[in-house]
Amino acid sequence: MNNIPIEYYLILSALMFAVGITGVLIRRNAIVVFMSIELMLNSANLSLVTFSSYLGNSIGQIFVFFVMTVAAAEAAVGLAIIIAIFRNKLNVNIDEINIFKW
Amino acid sequence: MNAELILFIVFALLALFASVMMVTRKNPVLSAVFLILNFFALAGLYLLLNAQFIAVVQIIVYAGAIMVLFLFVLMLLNQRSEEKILNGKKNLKIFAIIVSALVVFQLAYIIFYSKPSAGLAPELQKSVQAGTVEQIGHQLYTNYVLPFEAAGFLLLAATVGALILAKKKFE
Amino acid sequence: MSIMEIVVITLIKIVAILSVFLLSVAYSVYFERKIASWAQNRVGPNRVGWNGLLQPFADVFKLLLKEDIVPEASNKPLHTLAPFIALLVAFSTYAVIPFGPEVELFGYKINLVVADVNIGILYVLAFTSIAVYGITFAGWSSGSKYSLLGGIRSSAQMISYEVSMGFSVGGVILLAESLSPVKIVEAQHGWMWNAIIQPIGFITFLVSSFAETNRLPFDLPEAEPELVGGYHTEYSSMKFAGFFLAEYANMIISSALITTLYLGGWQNPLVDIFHIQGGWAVAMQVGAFMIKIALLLFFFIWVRWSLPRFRYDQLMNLGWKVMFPLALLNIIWVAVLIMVFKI
Amino acid sequence: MLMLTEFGKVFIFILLGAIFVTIAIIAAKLVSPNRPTHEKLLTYECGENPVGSPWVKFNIRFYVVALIFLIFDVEVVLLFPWALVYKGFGIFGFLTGIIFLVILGLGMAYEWRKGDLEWARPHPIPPELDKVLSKKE
Repeated sequence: MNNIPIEYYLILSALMFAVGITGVLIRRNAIVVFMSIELMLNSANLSLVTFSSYLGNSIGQIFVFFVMTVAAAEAAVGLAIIIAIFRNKLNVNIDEINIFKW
Repeated sequence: MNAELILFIVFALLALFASVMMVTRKNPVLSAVFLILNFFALAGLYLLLNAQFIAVVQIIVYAGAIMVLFLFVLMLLNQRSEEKILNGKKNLKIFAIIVSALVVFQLAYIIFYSKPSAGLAPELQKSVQAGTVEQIGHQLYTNYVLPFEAAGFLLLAATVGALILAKKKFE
Repeated sequence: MSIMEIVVITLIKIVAILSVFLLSVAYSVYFERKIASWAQNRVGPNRVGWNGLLQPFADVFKLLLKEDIVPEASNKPLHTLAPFIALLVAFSTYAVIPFGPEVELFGYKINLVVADVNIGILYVLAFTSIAVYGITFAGWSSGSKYSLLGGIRSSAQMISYEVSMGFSVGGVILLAESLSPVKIVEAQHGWMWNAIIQPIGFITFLVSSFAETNRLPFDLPEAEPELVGGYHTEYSSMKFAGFFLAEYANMIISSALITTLYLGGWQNPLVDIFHIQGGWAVAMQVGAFMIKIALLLFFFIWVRWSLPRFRYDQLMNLGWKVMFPLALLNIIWVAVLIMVFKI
Repeated sequence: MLMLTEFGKVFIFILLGAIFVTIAIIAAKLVSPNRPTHEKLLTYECGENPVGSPWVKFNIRFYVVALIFLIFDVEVVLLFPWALVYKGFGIFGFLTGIIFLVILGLGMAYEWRKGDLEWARPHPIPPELDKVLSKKE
């Protein structure tokens, strides 16, 4: 662990975060956008775990643990919303989901 | 070169490759497959960081449960592949790449400017200790009991909400 | 020990375990066929070698020489990846299961386990949760309706029973106070087997492992009358052999896991009763582990040839309405037991 | 260093397993014949030409099962640290765990009550002699 500078992990996390942003911006399929958001969450997790490990303090990892719980709840509700939208519009293209009310 | 650095490079490249592939695949199911690959590479990185518990939970929860749900929804909705990801809206694409490049630049600037490794004296023993399940369990049931029970409630609420939404029929 | 010696010993252990494991997978196919023929009053394979003992090798070579047909409608990379995942997952789980106590050989202290990981049980659960992908990808990538339906059914079945499996393992962890399989086995010395202390957990785990391995009475995914071959309808040659071997490998893994978690692993009560020491004790303990696995394997096969297949709604009801509450009950039971008796 | 080598052993084990599986699949590729024809490569559908898209829509219940699984799987993982340190916490640990299990049970009860755990049962209607006869007339 001492052989790898902490910057390496942080840069990797930043790069993954950027890829996630790109995905959110250029993709039109709501589920893929959602997956890109998961990717961004994971890159944040990576930097939390990195700090936790380099500081020798487990609080960062507990935080990641709760982030995962929240991510699971979010995925459950988010995908349910996508399914509900699909029922009405028969597609999940986010360009066409532009009204608030049916 | 030592084994640890080599493993780091392998996992880091794998994670980046998988995330780029995930964003650029036309077929959403393939995107999901690459996201799973990315989660595995991340689990490997967590192991390198001595965070054993988080590494295993990453695989059980993210790769083994959340992505299963994603795959099920993808198969259920059976979307046709997006015809044009990149040649559709040219301006949007340029905008997206500029934004993400800016983010990377900014983060890299912060990271190198603040020199996080200068003030750090990482101790292997402490870091291994921090990642064990025992340590996390102790922390969880002394300082974080309320968040723990709240997480239970959150999951309950998510179940109820998701079930209502998924079965709801808008007329 | 120097680092070089550790690496060499580990490599020897890994190669030995992999080869023994492969052989036992091959022969479990043979025993399945022999026991089936015994159950159905037939002779069974008896042509290749003495009493058909070389039959498994003949089968593998036959499959090796068959043409590999990949349908045009399939997604080719995923189609190849699926059996790879299935087989690899089945192998990798064995890395953390102990098959004997610590022994002294040629002056080295050797633990009879590939890796004494202190989160071994979680490692096993992680790999079980990945096993779903082999089947889901196989079903989706084949481009066939039977495969898709079989794959979806199978993965829904596996994930349903995975939850009760996890909760039953919770009871074991409560008692052993450790996630390492080595420690869990050591905690069950003498007759303190988990199967005796928490019989409910044992039963839920046993039933769940039947469902996880897709064995009858839970073999819905390949219910021939409705789904042809289920998720492996479009597989042939070595890729089919991959799924086929993975099923038997999973069966052996499940038996080993049940033995480790509930039946005392390599613990042999006779060793304590007669105060046997040294090499003989180790031999008896490793032997006890093998015999327990063999008995469980026989049980798996016996059930397959005795019980009819469940209907899908019965399977789901059993999983969610019977096994899951029972597993919850088990965890509470163990918690109360520890509270009251301070085990 | 100790832990790392244990995980290192597991890593080597997985690597060797992967190499073995790859060799098996590549060997099959080298040894087996490869003479594809159009008919051979058609999807199997009982001998007929395949009809429609292979990726059919399936029942939403499968999604509901995956959803419930996700929630409970996360709860199992939340319970593992509890189970591990349980003995050291006495009555406090017991209460914490029981409250969590009650919350979990509430979710379970909700799903049970709302019928999300039900799977479609077959309702076979056996033919009755009277009806068959009356139809004939």
